Amino acid sequence: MKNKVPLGPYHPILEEAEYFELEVEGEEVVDLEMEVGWMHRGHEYISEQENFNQAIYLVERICGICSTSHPIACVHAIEDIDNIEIPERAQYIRSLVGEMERIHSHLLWLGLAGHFIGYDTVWMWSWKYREPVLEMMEIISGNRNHYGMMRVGGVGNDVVPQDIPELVDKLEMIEEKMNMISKAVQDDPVLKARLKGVGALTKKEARNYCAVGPVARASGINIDVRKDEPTDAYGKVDFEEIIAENGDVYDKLIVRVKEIFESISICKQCINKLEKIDGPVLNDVKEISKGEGIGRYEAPRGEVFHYIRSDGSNRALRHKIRAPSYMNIPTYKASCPGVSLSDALITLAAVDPCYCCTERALKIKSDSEEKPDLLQLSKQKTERIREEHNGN
Amino acid sequence: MNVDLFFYLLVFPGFLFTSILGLIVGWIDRKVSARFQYRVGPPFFQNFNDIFKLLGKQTVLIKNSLKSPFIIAPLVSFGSLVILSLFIGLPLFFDKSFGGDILVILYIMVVFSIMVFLGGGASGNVYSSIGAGREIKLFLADELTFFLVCLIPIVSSGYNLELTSIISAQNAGAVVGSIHGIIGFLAGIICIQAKMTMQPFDIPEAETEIIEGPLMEYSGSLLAFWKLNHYMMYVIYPFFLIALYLGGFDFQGLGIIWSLLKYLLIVVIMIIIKNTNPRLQINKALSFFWKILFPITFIGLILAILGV
Amino acid sequence: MSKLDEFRAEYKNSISDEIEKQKRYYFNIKNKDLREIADYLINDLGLRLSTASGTEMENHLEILYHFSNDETGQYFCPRIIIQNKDNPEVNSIAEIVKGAKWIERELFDFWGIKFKGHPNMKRLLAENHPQEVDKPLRFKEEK
Amino acid sequence: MGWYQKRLAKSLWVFHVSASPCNNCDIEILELLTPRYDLERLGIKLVGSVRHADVLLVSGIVNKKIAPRVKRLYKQAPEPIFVVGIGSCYSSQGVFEASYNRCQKLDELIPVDMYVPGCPPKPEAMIEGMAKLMGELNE
Repeated sequence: MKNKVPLGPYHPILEEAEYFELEVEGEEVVDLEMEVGWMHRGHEYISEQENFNQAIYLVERICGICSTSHPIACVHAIEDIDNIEIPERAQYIRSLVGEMERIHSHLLWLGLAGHFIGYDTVWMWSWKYREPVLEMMEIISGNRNHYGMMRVGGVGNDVVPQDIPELVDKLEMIEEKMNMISKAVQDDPVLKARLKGVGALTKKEARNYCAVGPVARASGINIDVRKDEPTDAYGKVDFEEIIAENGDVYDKLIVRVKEIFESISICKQCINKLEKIDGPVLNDVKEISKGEGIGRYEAPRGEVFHYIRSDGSNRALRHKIRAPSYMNIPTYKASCPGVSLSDALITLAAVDPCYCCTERALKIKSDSEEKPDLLQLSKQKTERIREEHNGN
Repeated sequence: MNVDLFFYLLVFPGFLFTSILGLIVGWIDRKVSARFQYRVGPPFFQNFNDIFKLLGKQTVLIKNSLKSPFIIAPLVSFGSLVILSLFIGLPLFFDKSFGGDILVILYIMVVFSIMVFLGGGASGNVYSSIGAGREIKLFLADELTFFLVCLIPIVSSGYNLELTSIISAQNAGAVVGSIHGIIGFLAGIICIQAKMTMQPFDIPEAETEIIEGPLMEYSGSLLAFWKLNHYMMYVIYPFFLIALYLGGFDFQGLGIIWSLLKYLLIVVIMIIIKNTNPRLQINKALSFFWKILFPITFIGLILAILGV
Repeated sequence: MSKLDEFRAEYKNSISDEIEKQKRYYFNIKNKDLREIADYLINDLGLRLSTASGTEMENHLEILYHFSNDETGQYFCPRIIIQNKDNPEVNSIAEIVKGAKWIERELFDFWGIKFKGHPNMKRLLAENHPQEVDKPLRFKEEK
Repeated sequence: MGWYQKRLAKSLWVFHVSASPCNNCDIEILELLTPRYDLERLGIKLVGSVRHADVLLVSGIVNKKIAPRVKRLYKQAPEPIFVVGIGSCYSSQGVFEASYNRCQKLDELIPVDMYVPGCPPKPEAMIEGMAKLMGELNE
């Protein structure tokens, strides 16, 4: 007989509040209902009240783990409106910060996956070797997670030359320890028995659900924004894309572990390029003209998509944000049924879902709403829009 | 007779000794597994603090759960463990035991698993019922192998069912010395790992999957009893294995260190197994016990019969 | 011949006022041939539906779909203008690509745009929300 | 009675309530258990079920949909329970001040014992917060 197992909103496997209802027959999951909305904070609604610089600061607070992917994508969107060029040194710093964040996000997921299948040693080890990455971020940007590095037309603060030797030997230490961890994880027979063939997502399903990032790469789809649309320094740095075939939890693990090695090599190339090039880090942008811009970036979980429509004032008329987990979470419907209960839980975690990313919100054009402090600005904007519409 | 029976039951091999030793060994387990993970680990009196704190907290009884079995389960399992510690402690320390006490010990061990099932089922929560179901499945998995593990020393020490006679039969040479002894000892350690629901087999209390299974709805003093039971099992099962395979304790001079080493050997092996592999799924655990461990122990039994 | 020119040759008549930018291609289409174009983009050209964003201008609603071509990084963005704002109605493309289910549910949840043919048309983020939050992202006429 | 308070201070079991945060505070809380800032030496353990909990670590602005659940969680926890608010989202709604979906200030929802400001608060700040909580219990 079928009974429903409620999962969430508070459950140790879910860092954030999320509600799944697993229809279970005995120990086997038959169907899965999802209900989102617990983490909804109205991001896009707020980002219309603020100008572009404040929006970038706000957009960083969408998700703690991929906290520099959103600002990079948002800045790409704004730069896409007028095709603004950024100085070469800023490109390398952006890629350096992005790749370091990918290392710390994948290590975080590796630890949590170990924790969910009861393998606490892997959890502690991978989080122990994640601390140096956070220290490097603290050296560069002053904060462990919300770096506040991105500006329109460049980067907030510069990588000071005397910090570079410290960064390099921290990277060396991480790479050497990562070899040990990846050996421990890849050829451990019990782990293989536990994760092989669990919650497989076929290539056809992944394409149909438009999955992005490591989830799609684990199912064989070759999709990587760094390769497809190489902005910043990804055109000048050589790395290769990791694709696996059968898309089960074990392959997702392997794809992420190998990507950590790729990111370490990219960071090294960026750092020794930074030593050679010097120059400005930010060419300041005065005016954002009217138009639309699409910004994309390869976050640790997939393609982050920002769409900004500006009307010439210093505030975005429309700011649409779509996080990668928004497309990856529905794939549970394809990968969860037919799996035993304990496997279903690790499949839910295997997509590395970031629920707070998924539910940022939608925007309202707020010109009819009077804001006391921004009264004048909104009035001018309404006049401009009205006569623009009366015009055509 | 009954005055020192109370002393045996309540103080020496019984409740006080087992729980204090269990809490200390529980601390060793937490400390060593923390060192495994490069962590500092809790201070010495941490487990005592946990138990006293839990005793002081409010016990929440759930509206839609069956009140009486919910309360009885931890107390009866606590009682069964105290009796177990008596039956295993007496032959080891005072060389007193009654005929056929191995069978009684095996039956009382079953009581604990059934009480966990009763507690989980009575708390009216989806996760606890799943945890209770898993507890019985795991119990089915390791019970047969554990039975063979107990048969090997009986056979090798000349078919007598008394613990004292098994211990005395081993004065010549411990059961572990022979091939079938080694097989039985290793299978015994893995069975203990499963009976105590330690790491690779902690499927019923999978902390991250089904929120500590049957223990989820317990709080306050009832939870203190459950935690105390878990720590007392750290003492009872290794002692039982020592009695069966390692020839019990002898307390003349050098013997004390030797018996302490035996005990620490078993505890350290269990901690290492706990920290080096992830949690198995319930069907894989069942197939592991039935397809791999059971044939090996059966071969060990045959070797024991042949007297190799 | 790049996919962009293929697409343009195929649907010359139903596209209006295109905006061609570097790797971005915006064009307006009618609601009636949305399904046909979406099916062509997904199955024949093998694109991926990235997302859809709703915007509200002074006197009309607007839905902008984003299809991404993963080999070249080119973005196709069909745009649909909906004139009546009281109960907007658009064909659903949830049968063609399952990824669109959540996207359309969110548009319904915040803009009140109904999608004909959507499997389970209910609100996404404000499902059984304690207070009645109706279409929070439309103009607040009464404020 | 002082003796029991000391025992409680020495073994606080923590349950993590994430009420719509940006999950950065959640990760910083989990980081407290990892080798660098190991909190188990102070006797603090992360538990899975709210029945076992002594301290509720709440993070994030509580949006309207999650508010009744947080209240229910507070009622489910056994009696001597403390609530520690992590992050500036929680004490002053942080960046999400203008959001239409946020509930009223949290201390109207459940009584709060301690706030740890910062976005995200550094692990040292959180350890200091827990130490203050234990100090308050001890004397």
